[in-house]
Amino acid sequence: MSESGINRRDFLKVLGLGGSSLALTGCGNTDIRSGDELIMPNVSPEDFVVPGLSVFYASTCTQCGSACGVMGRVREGRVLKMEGNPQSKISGGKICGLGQAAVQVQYNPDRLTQPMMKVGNGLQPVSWDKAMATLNEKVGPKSGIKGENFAFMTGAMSGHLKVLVQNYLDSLDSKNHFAYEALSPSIGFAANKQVYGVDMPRLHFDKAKLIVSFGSDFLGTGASPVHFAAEYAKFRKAPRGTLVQIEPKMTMTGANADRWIAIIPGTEGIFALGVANQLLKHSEFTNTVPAGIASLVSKYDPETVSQITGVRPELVGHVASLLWEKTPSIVISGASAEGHAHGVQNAVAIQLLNKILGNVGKTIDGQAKSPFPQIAPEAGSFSSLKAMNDAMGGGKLQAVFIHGANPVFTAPSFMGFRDNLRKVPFKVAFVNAADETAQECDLVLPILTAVEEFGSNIAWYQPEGVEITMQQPLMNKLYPDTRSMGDIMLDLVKQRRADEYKNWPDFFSYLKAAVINMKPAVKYTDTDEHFWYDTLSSGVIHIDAPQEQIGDSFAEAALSLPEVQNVQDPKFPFYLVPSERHYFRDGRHANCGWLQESPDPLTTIVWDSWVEIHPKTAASMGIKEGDYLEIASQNGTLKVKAYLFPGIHPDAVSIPLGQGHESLGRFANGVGVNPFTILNPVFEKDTGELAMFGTRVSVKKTSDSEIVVKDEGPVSTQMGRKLVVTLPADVAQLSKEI
Amino acid sequence: MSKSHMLALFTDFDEASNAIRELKASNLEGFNIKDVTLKSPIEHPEIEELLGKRPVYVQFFTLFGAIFGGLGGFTFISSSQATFLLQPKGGKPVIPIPPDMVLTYELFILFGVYITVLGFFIGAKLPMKRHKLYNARVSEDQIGILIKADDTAMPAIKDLMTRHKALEIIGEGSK
Amino acid sequence: MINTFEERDVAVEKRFIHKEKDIREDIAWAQINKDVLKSLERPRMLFWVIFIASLALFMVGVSCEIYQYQTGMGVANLDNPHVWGLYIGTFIFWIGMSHSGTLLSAILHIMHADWRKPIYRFAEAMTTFSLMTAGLFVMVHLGRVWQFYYVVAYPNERWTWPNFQSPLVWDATAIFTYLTSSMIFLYIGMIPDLAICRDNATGFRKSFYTFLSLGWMGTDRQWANFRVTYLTVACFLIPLAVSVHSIVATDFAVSQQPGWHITSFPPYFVAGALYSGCAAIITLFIVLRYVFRFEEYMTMPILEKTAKLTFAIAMVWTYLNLVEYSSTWYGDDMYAKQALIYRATGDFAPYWWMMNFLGSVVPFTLAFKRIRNNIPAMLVISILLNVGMWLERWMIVSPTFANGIYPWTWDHDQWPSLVQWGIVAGSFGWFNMLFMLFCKIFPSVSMYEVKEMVYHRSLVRKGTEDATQINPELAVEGGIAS
Amino acid sequence: MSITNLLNNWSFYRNKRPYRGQYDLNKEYSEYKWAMALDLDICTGCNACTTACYAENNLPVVGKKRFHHGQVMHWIRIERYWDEKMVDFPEQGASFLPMMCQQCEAAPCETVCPVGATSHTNDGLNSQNYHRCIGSRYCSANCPYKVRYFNFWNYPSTAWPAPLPDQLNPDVTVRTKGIMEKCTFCVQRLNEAKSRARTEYRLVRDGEVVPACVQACPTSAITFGNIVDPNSKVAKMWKNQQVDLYKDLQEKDNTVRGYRILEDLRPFPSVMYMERIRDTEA
Amino acid sequence: MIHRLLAVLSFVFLCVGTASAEPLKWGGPIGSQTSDGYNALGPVVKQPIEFPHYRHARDMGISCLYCHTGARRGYVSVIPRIDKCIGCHQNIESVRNKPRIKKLFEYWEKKEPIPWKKVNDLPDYVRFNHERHVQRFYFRQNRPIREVCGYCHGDVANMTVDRRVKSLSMGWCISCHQKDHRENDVSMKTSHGPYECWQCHK
Repeated sequence: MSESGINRRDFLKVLGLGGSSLALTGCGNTDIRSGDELIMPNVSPEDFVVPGLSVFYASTCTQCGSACGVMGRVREGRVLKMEGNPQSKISGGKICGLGQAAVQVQYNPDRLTQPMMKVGNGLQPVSWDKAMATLNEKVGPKSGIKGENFAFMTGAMSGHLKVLVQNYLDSLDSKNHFAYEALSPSIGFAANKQVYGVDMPRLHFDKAKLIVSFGSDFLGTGASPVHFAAEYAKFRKAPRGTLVQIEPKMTMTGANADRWIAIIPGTEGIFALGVANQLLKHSEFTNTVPAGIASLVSKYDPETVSQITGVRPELVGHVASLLWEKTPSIVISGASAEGHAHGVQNAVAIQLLNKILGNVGKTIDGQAKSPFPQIAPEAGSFSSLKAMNDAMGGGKLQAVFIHGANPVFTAPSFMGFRDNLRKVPFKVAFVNAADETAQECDLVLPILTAVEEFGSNIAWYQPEGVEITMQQPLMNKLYPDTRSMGDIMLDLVKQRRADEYKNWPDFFSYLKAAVINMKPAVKYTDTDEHFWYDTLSSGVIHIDAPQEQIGDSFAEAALSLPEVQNVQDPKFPFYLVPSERHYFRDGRHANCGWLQESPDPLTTIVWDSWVEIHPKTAASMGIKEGDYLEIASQNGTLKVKAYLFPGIHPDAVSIPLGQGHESLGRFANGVGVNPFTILNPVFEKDTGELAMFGTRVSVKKTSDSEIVVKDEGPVSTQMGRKLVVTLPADVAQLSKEI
Repeated sequence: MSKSHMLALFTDFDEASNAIRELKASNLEGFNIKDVTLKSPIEHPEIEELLGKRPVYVQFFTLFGAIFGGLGGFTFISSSQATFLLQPKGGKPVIPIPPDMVLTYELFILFGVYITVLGFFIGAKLPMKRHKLYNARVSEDQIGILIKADDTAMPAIKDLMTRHKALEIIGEGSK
Repeated sequence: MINTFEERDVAVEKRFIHKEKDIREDIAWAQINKDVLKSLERPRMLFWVIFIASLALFMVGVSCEIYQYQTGMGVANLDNPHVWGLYIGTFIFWIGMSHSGTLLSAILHIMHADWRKPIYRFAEAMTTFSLMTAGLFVMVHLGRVWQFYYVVAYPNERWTWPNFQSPLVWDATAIFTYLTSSMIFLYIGMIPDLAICRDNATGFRKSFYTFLSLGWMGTDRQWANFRVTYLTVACFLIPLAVSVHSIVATDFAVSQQPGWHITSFPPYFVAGALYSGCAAIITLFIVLRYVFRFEEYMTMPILEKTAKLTFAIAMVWTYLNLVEYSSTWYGDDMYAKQALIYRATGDFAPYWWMMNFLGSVVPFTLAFKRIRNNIPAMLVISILLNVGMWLERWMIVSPTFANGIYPWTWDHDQWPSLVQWGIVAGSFGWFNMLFMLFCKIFPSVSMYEVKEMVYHRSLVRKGTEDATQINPELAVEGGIAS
Repeated sequence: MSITNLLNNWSFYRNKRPYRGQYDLNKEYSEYKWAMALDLDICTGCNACTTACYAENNLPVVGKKRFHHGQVMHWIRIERYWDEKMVDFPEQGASFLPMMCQQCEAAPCETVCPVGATSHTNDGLNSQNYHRCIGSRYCSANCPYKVRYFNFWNYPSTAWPAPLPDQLNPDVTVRTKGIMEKCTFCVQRLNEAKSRARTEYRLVRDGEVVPACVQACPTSAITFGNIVDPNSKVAKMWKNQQVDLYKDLQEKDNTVRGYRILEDLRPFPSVMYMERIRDTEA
Repeated sequence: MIHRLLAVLSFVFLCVGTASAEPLKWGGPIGSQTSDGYNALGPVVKQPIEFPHYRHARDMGISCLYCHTGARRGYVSVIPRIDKCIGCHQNIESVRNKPRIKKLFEYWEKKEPIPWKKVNDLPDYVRFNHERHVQRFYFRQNRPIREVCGYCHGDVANMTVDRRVKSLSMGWCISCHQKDHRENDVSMKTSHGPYECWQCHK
């Protein structure tokens, strides 16, 4: 960090209590006193550190995969708050609530503070020496473990840690890197690949006059919610764009739509084809759209579509006429359209509209292509979990490492993942807290949290150019017995390839060297050291890479139309919509008090799970709010409180994901239920991904009932008060506004 | 000329007033009607009238207390508001009249009552030591007439009292 | 021979108006002393039962308060929009209770209604003690009761003053004024009686009463000052009492809450106060009459008069209640109307209807002479009326919070917790305990005024007998013909 | 002597807030009047502001049971309303309303506090002084927006199990039981910025300081600034939306979106909301 | 007679009491603010090193701001960091063997902070801004620094170990904030300190 060779960690160490005491409570010292409190001056702090003034350090938020650039407010050696980093094109200086909660992950009372080892049925604390010795014994060079017997499961990954993980696997001669995300975008990627030839195109919401979203909750849980929210804000400014949302259960994006259409889950593709059919009646499209497509969609007249999708027939024509009137538009598909056995087909049918309307190139184009493929993001998929599960079940694996994923919690119960995991002789988890997976492991190693750690990240959705967001410690490590994941990986790699890595004593130096290597790509002219410090202080490396080309012809859209899926199942009459809560996602951050207490935007429920059911359905079944319902699928039953929610299709019920932890910490344990457990083994045909929305359930009312804890009062309307006033868009004159 | 006290007790209130009436008319040497004190278990405005004007000053205390409470109260409240600019209230001036009037009213009554009572204590000479000729029967059902007079006039007064069926006559020496 | 105007008026009145005998005129004064002083020594067993029960109840309240003090207001189960609960309701109830003492001692004193004389002393004690109880509720209600002195206007090293605009400061001032004034009034009025106690007591009690009676001798000078003072303080107390409860009403009326922001609240509160106070007097009248064997003084005609007074006030209250509802209804303010409908139909509807029934329908029983003269019935009715009046206060406070202006925050889980109920119950224990102690230590019937009453009655009788001997100077037209 | 003071300055003491010209750049102690403009059309209801507020202002996490009892402490809450005319489905989405202390110019809470714990600052904020508060809760009773939150429990002892207290912001007091609290517009930030500006002989620049909620808001739906400065964005927006701070009844065109909530109660709030727009033809 | 005297006395008492009541006097009676008045001398605090302020500030004439660097730029005035002490003292050989200096070097060699005790300790909920006061009176009004600091801290330059000399009560703060001070050394315009709760209470 400075000439004297003190690096950042050491600097943070000396930055103890400086000058001012911590004002923790207003009820502590309430008198004027003399000589009761101590002030400890710094021995030798940095010049810019003034006690009582905050310093902001740039870093990256790793709470989800969007890799927003953030700043941490640091005072007296403690990180207090996360803010958006204005230099980051992804966050644009903004931050979501999940990102704010990074500090609660850091100071979480249930963090693991020392290595644990399985003794009998429980985990016992051990020293790092012991832990590393065990690791060495089981997977070290002398253990004789072979590549095919070893697997490394991670979450979505990018940056230089990914490189290290990859190198470690290479050194073991193993190909078993399983990047698993419970809520992965892979079905969408597959569809995009078919339609545009790329995994993820760049979406210009701000340029669109109309967004038609088939179940994409881009404001809440999409690829990059903070970035999309900013784009959405521009989209809503003059000339104001119109948002149409078509989905079975209202998401946060749906709540902001000008027109929200409830649809039977899985039939979104049919609706899109119906719209296409109507659009193709305009003669302008006869030249641009191949006749084959027109004939394909011609059987989807509004009546048929209405029958299949449960949407009123006139709405098909209505959406089509909106698309016709408001150009350019953008049509996107989301989780609830893609999470079906024919998910890719649904998504392709939806993306077909973009092609017909000629949106490609206007509101949809390619992302910048990263010049560094080795650190490019791995978004994760369900199929890797399946592959690993199969390998474990087959008894092939001798040792597994798990980092950044909690498969015991998120794997559906039909997989029997927990049992299969137990078959593996040696399991290691690298975690912040002893979660469900860690409980099953033989060795649990406490690693640093994101705000204590160096690192680099690249998001799989890049709004402008390629942005490598840098992660740097915002404070000294809180617990002495936790270690950097990078350092551990480096040590592991050195076990086998000591020579190649001997120049780098720790991950910090490795990362620094690696980043400096990128200098040419950024066209930075100053010295390496300056480049490194500039990178750290701005928090981002911005590379103006050329855009990927995306296909705009219909040839790429190898259209295979979705079959009609709307079959009634008398035993399981309801569709289950496992909804993704925007601050919970797959539930890995459920142990943050702030997130538990942050009301769900639509139901305003806190600290719980619930099942959303349409008031009409509820009335016909005699269900009142707070009644416990038994939601049963082929694979299990959940007992959840009912919440009457008008924004859901009457044939669907919805349970939010992320709750129902058994072992994560005091704020999450025993709160709510985990709908992952009752998912049916329905898989997407093209990709083999789990079809999250393909589960059918039955609903049974029980005699139990409990009050639903929510922020909302007994009424959900404004009761005639002028609180939120709605103005028709044609009256408003947004262009005259500032 | 030495003066001494005498207490005459009556059961019949009419006789007692007659006795005083006669005493007043008697013009005895060494005796003044002002030196007669009536002691009674209940109040007797009509007999008090006989004894001549014995002015009561309580009402002046009341007047002073009420005026002081009202004016002083308002001054106190408004000037403390004026010195305490730390707390301007949105929508209201620093010195709002209606709320201050409420408090002024309360303080007007508060001081009115307090100073009236103070006046009572001063006027009734309370607390005081009981006169040595005080008799507990006065607090029960008898009326007592305490007379201070020259020793020379004493026998005549005693005689007068006896005539009016005084139940008992207690002189200073008799105890 | 009738010599004064007053005697003449009494004679006239006696002749033309038939009156029940409030009290026996021939009762010996020594007997009065004896009867009343006996109450300081040997009450009936029931006294101790009530006292011990009250003490126990009070201890319940104290333990609840200790728990609340240490844990926080949350144990009362109040919530964020619903920040006031039974504490404030019961606070108004006790403030209201205090008004009847003033009614009997001050208003009726000025009106020369001498039937008040045997019962005003305990009513005044009731005033004092219910004010003390109300004061406790202010403390219990505060989140940081240990900082209560911030409300007091005194020069301090922080250079701060309370906010004189706040109705709560008016409250504090008014209650302080009322409490001290009524205590002074009670004490001043008791001095002659304390002298009697002094003259009849022995030992420790003698020195106690000697100290308190300040050397009262009943001299003409003392009596003259006493008369003026008593009358003056009575005159002050009447507007004071009215102002105190109007100020309590302004706590609500000056706020913006629907259901509170009502112009008629001050008179409504005052009427309610007098109402519950009169009902409480009936209850305590019956209890004291039995416990201390005061049948001779607390006679049935007095009870009947109190009952009639209660009935009259009940009708005033009912009227004002209806005025409140109808003005809300016709005012057509959305918020207020919604709040009113909520009261009648929402979560609090049973209590609201019960309040209206107990407050407006039950008092009609007092119209019947047979009921008025039936002591057990009167006991039950008076207690029912007070339950109704307590409910009224609760219905003013709680439903507004549960259904105010802002719909998002309506009604969470506002049912009062056991701690709240415990403290409310404890307040009844505290009041009863103090009251019973007072009656045991001080003469609860004013001896000297009963003597006056008897004296005047005997004068009246004499006056009627001697009606022909009227002083010709006093004769007027329509007077007593010679 | 203060009687002379009273007589000399009587007219000053009788000035009633808000009065026109109360805030003026040329006057000595009122160069600032902090105000907000909140565009309901681009507020997505994501709760980022709420969480930011928890982080900045040391708000306790109360837990399920206490949340159920309505003892939650969120200084800014997102309300979600359904359309009153909704038939089967909320076809026009939901209405989200972020509600925080409106910093009323004629605040109903201020006048009723017995100890003056809440009063007006020169910057037009409605200050809440925790150490003066005795917990009578009258302010909350009188607040039409119900944005005041009372500490029913001793949260410092329960809400932050170690090491969570290390996260607490040392610029903000942690409130003990029995105290009322509310949104402060992040006054600790404002004070710091004002101090910095005064050292540099200038006024706080527009956008130099914003509360935590504004800083977090992903859609930038909230604009914050000094409304006295006619060049600040928020002042321009108020002017553009024809909302006048000193009026309780705005005369404005029906195409204009600005309004203040419950203005008819005359609290003169400092937060202007801009109406939600819905494309009725969609 | 005694009662008449009592009457007169109580009247006089009430009048005098009213006249001397605090609200009627701007500033209030001296001594009414704390038990021992504004000039409340705090207790003697024993420090780990008996730091001679008089030597540095009076004898050597070092400005307060030289060591307490935060006072001009932040809320906290800052106890100097140890390397600041060492920076000078490693070059002053003459005092190197004095016991206090030895102690200082012991801390330095161990790289340990010196556990000073807080002398002017305000309650935790009060935010006192050194910057504003120093900027206003030292930089803008050009008063001598020892005088400016001395408003609150007294004549530290004549002390060895610092000792609290003022009551630091809220009333004492306000008593100064209510006074009109000249805005800078050239203009005669005056203004008083801000008084509003949030200025100091956090």
